[in-house]
Amino acid sequence: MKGPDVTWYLGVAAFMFATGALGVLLRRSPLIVLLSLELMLNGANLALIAFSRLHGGGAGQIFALSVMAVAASEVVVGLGLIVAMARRNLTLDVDKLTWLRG
Amino acid sequence: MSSLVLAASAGNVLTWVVWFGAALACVASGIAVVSFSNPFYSALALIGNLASLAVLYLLLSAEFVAAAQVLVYAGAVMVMFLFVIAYLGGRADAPWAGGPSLHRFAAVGAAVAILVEVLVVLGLKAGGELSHPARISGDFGSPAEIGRLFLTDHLLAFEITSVVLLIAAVGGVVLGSHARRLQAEEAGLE
Amino acid sequence: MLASAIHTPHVDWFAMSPALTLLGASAVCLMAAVLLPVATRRWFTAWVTAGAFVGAFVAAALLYDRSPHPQEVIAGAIVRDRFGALAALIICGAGLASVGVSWRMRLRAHTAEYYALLAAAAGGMVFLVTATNLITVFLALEWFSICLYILCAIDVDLEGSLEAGLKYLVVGGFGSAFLLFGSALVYGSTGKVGFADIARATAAQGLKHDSLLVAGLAMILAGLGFKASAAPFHMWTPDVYEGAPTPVTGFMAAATKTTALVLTLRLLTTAFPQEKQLWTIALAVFAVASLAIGNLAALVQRNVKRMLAYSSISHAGFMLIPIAAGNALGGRALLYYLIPYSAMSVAAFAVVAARERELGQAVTFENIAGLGWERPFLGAALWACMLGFAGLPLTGGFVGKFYAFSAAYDRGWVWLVIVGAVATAVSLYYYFGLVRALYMRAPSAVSLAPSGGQPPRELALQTAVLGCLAVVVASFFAVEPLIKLARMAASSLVF
Amino acid sequence: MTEITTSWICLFSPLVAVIVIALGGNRFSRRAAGVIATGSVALSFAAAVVAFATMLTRAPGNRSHLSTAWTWLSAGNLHFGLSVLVDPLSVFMMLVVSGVGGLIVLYSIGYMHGDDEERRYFAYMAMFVFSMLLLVQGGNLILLLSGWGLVGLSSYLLIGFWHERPAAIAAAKKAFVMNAIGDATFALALFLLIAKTGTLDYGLAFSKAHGLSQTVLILIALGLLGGAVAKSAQLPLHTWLPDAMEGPTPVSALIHAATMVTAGVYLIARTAPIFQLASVVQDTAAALGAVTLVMAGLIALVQTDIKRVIAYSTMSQIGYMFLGVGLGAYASGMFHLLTHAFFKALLFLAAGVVIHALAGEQDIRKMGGLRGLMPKTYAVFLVGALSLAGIPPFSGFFSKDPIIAATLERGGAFGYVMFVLAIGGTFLTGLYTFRLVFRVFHGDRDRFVDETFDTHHGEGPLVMLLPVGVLAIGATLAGWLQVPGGWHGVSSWLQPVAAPILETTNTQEAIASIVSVVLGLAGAGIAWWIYIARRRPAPAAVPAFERKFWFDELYDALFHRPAVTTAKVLYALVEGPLVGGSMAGIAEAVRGLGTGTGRLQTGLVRTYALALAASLAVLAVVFLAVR
Repeated sequence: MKGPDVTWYLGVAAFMFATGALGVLLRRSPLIVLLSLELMLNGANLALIAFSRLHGGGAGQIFALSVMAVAASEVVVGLGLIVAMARRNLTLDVDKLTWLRG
Repeated sequence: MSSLVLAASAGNVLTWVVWFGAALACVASGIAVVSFSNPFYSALALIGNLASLAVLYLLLSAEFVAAAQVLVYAGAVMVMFLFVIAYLGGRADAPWAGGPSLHRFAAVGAAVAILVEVLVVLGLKAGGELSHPARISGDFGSPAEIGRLFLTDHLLAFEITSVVLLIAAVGGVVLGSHARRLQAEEAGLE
Repeated sequence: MLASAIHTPHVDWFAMSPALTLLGASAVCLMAAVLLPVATRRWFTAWVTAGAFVGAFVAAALLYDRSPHPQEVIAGAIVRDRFGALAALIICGAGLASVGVSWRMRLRAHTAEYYALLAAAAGGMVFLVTATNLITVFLALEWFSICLYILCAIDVDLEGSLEAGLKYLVVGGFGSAFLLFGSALVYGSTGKVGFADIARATAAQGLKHDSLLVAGLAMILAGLGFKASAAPFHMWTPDVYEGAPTPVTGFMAAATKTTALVLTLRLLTTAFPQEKQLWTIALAVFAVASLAIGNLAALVQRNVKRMLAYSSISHAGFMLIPIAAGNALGGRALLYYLIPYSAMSVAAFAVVAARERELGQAVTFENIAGLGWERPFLGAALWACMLGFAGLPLTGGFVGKFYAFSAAYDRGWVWLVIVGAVATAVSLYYYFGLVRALYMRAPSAVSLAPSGGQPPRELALQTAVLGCLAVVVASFFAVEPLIKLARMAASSLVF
Repeated sequence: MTEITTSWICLFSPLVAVIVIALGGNRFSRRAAGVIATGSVALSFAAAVVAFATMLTRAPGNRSHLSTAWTWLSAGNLHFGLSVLVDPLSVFMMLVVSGVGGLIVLYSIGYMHGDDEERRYFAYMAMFVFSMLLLVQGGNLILLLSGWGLVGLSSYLLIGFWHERPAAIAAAKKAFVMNAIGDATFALALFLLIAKTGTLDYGLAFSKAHGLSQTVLILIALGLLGGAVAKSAQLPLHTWLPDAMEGPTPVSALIHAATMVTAGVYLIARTAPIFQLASVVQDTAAALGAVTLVMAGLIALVQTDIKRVIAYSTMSQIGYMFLGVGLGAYASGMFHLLTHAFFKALLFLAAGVVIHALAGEQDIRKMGGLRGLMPKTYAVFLVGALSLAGIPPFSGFFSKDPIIAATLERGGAFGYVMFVLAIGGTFLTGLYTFRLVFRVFHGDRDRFVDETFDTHHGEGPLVMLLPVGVLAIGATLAGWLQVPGGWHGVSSWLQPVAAPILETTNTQEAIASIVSVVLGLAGAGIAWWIYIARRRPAPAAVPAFERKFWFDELYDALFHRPAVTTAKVLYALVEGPLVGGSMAGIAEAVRGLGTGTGRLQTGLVRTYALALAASLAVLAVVFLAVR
């Protein structure tokens, strides 16, 4: 294999995953929270592809492709929710969603 | 002279350079996604991120996944994202407004902890088997190979994926359906 | 030429029949949403869904009968065994009762979609409990989770419904991402995605102490703990349970928990037998945390749905105890306990739903007062459920707790039994508090009572509640056959 | 039909009635509820009779069957489920419980007529009969315990039936607490037995009991005795019984005379093998019975409430039964149980007729001269009284004397002390019984009677008089089942289950009969002398008797006050300053924790995600560290 070791790819993957997690933990706009979730899933995808290359098996790639579909589905539902909330004039700020608490 | 260097290390340096560029783009766009205050820019940053990821996939010989990444993900999914953001209008929220708080401190702490943990795990393994990737044949990661796997070893995964997408479509319809339609139907129900 | 080279795996349709029945019903409902006039949609889709649950139940029962020896089918993606079949039976039962509870739900135009999603969610769960590789796990998990995100938010008029949906989606997506990353690490460590392959590779390559594998296991545990709403991954539960439409809450409490716990047991025992030392302790800690947090927080709740949500967290703790015990008795105890637990959950939320429809507002300890006198059957049903949750005799909850504790005792964890016993004692306070409230007629309740005659008799809901009650009580009396079922099912796993 | 089938019918018939009455609610008239309850108990009785008749056709060795309907749990040697034991002892008790019980439920239709909550009453009554049948028929120790507990619960509900009377509630609570003490020791004993023998079946447990150490056996037997003493109101757990008279009179008759209180006697007979292995405890049972019978007799002398007199006499008579089974004369004890069920139920129901006629008045000082107004009642009451006092040819004579004879057979200092106490008891019995008869039915009519007695009303409706009449016949004739020196109906019937450990001789029987009859007559004579002939003024009440030997005061001083004082002291010294208010402090602290946990639940979705991520981070570190 030319270029860097699989370890390097995994480092990038971990970084993306952690960045995405940070986004979910920090951001208040549900849209950006969704984007951050995508970032996390893509971090995991990179790890899967890298491991797939490491082991020379196709399972990781299959897994990654499935994750893409799932991620797309989550986005659709998430965006649907956000649009529905916007229609109801709810503030698009996850910190304002505190009707349910205690 | 330069052709000699190139010839000596074959494509290796080039691969490193490409990797470095893509990785840097990945990291930078990832940071950008979570730090832009306007969701529109965040989404654009994510598209960049996905594109640079596709490059990394190519370097890992996952050609089909790379193509799918660009076509499906960066192409279709993100376009949908951009549409919604455009529809809702740019509602910015500044990630760091209001100065440091306990929650932010803890959030950064947790994210860093997870990152460090994974890096430590990788460090513990580095130089070991992680440096010895398997030999792969030419059609590894090719559409034909992926297609074969989806029809044999992972037949079920393929089918479930389609179910998940269908459900998501239903969800989009249910949640996004317009209030006027609801009223019309309700009138029919009475 | 290429086609001739591809040998598609043999598809065991029978093994998938419960899930496929539900999916088929879901598809029919979706078509009904488009083709049928509004007026007929509700009864048509409800009946189709109910029929599908019955059909899936029968299919699962047949599957249970015909699968004495576990057998991986469809290229090792799922397994056909009694363990999965019994879990599928529980899920289908809970689903059937939920259809009854949903019958009079106010759904505006989305009735058909609602039932389609309910059936689809159950289908995903039924799939998940048979999953034997990490890809199937992740996909099936997302399959039913996405259904539930939508179901939580489907009652757009309900205050908090959208909020619940979004919260669930965000935290759920976060949890799944961890599960996914953990799966990736496990795959990276062993090169396998099949459970049994992972265990074999771990043993063959001496990966027992491999850092990737262990870190991956930790992340998978977090993801599973999230779905089972076990502390400290539980925090979404009260908000989502309270915000979601009550029939959906009941279904989630019963079926999601069943699925998550059954999957946890299967995944940990088949894929990570080498790591038993780690996960048993971790699960014991989760159990203690869930018991503590669930019971303490439930003590101060005034909203009945929220109290039940915390009670479900504490029950996640109770049911993690047998898994943490990591022995065959524990597997048996878990499968047994899930039967009455599911029935109690659906029935309790059903009564809350009925009261909610009557009052047109959230049910609290104050306005549930007098239910025992006004609606004797529902009052008695809730009463019985509380007894069951508290683990008192004449309900299956008693036997379930007894078995769970004996599994921990067998493992030598007397301390866990003591914690469980103390938690039970604390829980009596709020369960009996609710029973007391049922028979206490507060002035507020009288003023809130519906004006203008009786509310419509909810025959479907009452039938569902009656069925659940029958299960709760029968599981106490018919311990021996049920334990036998659970024992044969648990023997599909190797402890 | 076999005796097994009929036993199942016998057991479940009242339960079906409970369910029907409870579910039917207002759909049944009040009377219908009574009819359903009576019918179900009558069906039980019929089934018991058939079972008995079927058994008679079998050889004595082949009369014991265990029938299991379904196994609830089986783990190793431990099989436990719903099973009934059909053997001579259980059939004997089935006959008594369903027979006498049926008559009393029938009587209740008249007695409770017009009460607001008749349905609830009949549901409770049927529930009680079911519990009692479960107790006597249960095929294993846990079922026995369940029946035991259910009987306590039904009795609690029935005593407190008139829940608007504070005294009834207090009495119900007292009965419940006293019984709970017994239930606790009983349950502990059973668990010890199960733990040591690893089985729940009577036969197996008893045969394995032979291998146990003496200490364990004594502990088990003591626990069982504790349960028996509490349920049968023997010293020192007897104080609940007289107070329990706050319930409706048929309840007093059913529970506190004919059936429930004899459960202790049944228990000792049933677990005879254990008691025989722990003979110290068996002697204790006999001694407790003997002391109780004298003491209760003394207290009965001064009571002024008609039902309380009968209640104390019940204690006293059960003392005889305890004495009998304690000495190992099981058949004699059970025989006395049978005859007592007849004559005591008779006395209670007859007293109920009197109370009914006098608008609920129970004070005998306000009665007198009722003989002329209520001749039928007087006649049956007299039958009951003669039977109770052990005057031949009434049944009490035949059943009491073998017990007294058994004390002679036992011999030694212990035996003779028991003998003296037992014959002392017969004297007291004659005295208090006839004091009651003379005060209520003879003498001058009290002004109160003239004011309240309703001449049109007569002696009560037929549904009340009929059961009383049947009981009177039973009280007269039941004694002839077993005649000393003649035939041994009861002994030979019970022989396969509870073989007596001592055989009395005819001489002893004769001595016992003569002495007891003479003393009984002497007691009656003295009563006549005091209350009718008025040769002497009625003696002033002895304070000790009046205050019931200060048992209530003793318990108050021993348990209640110290508990209250300790609590006060603890509160003042420890909890006040330290915790800030006893349990309230703990409860407050727990609630505080709960509120704190709730406060963590901020509603902020980011917090939830943070909790998840942080927990995961910690979990991963721990895993990596300990892997």
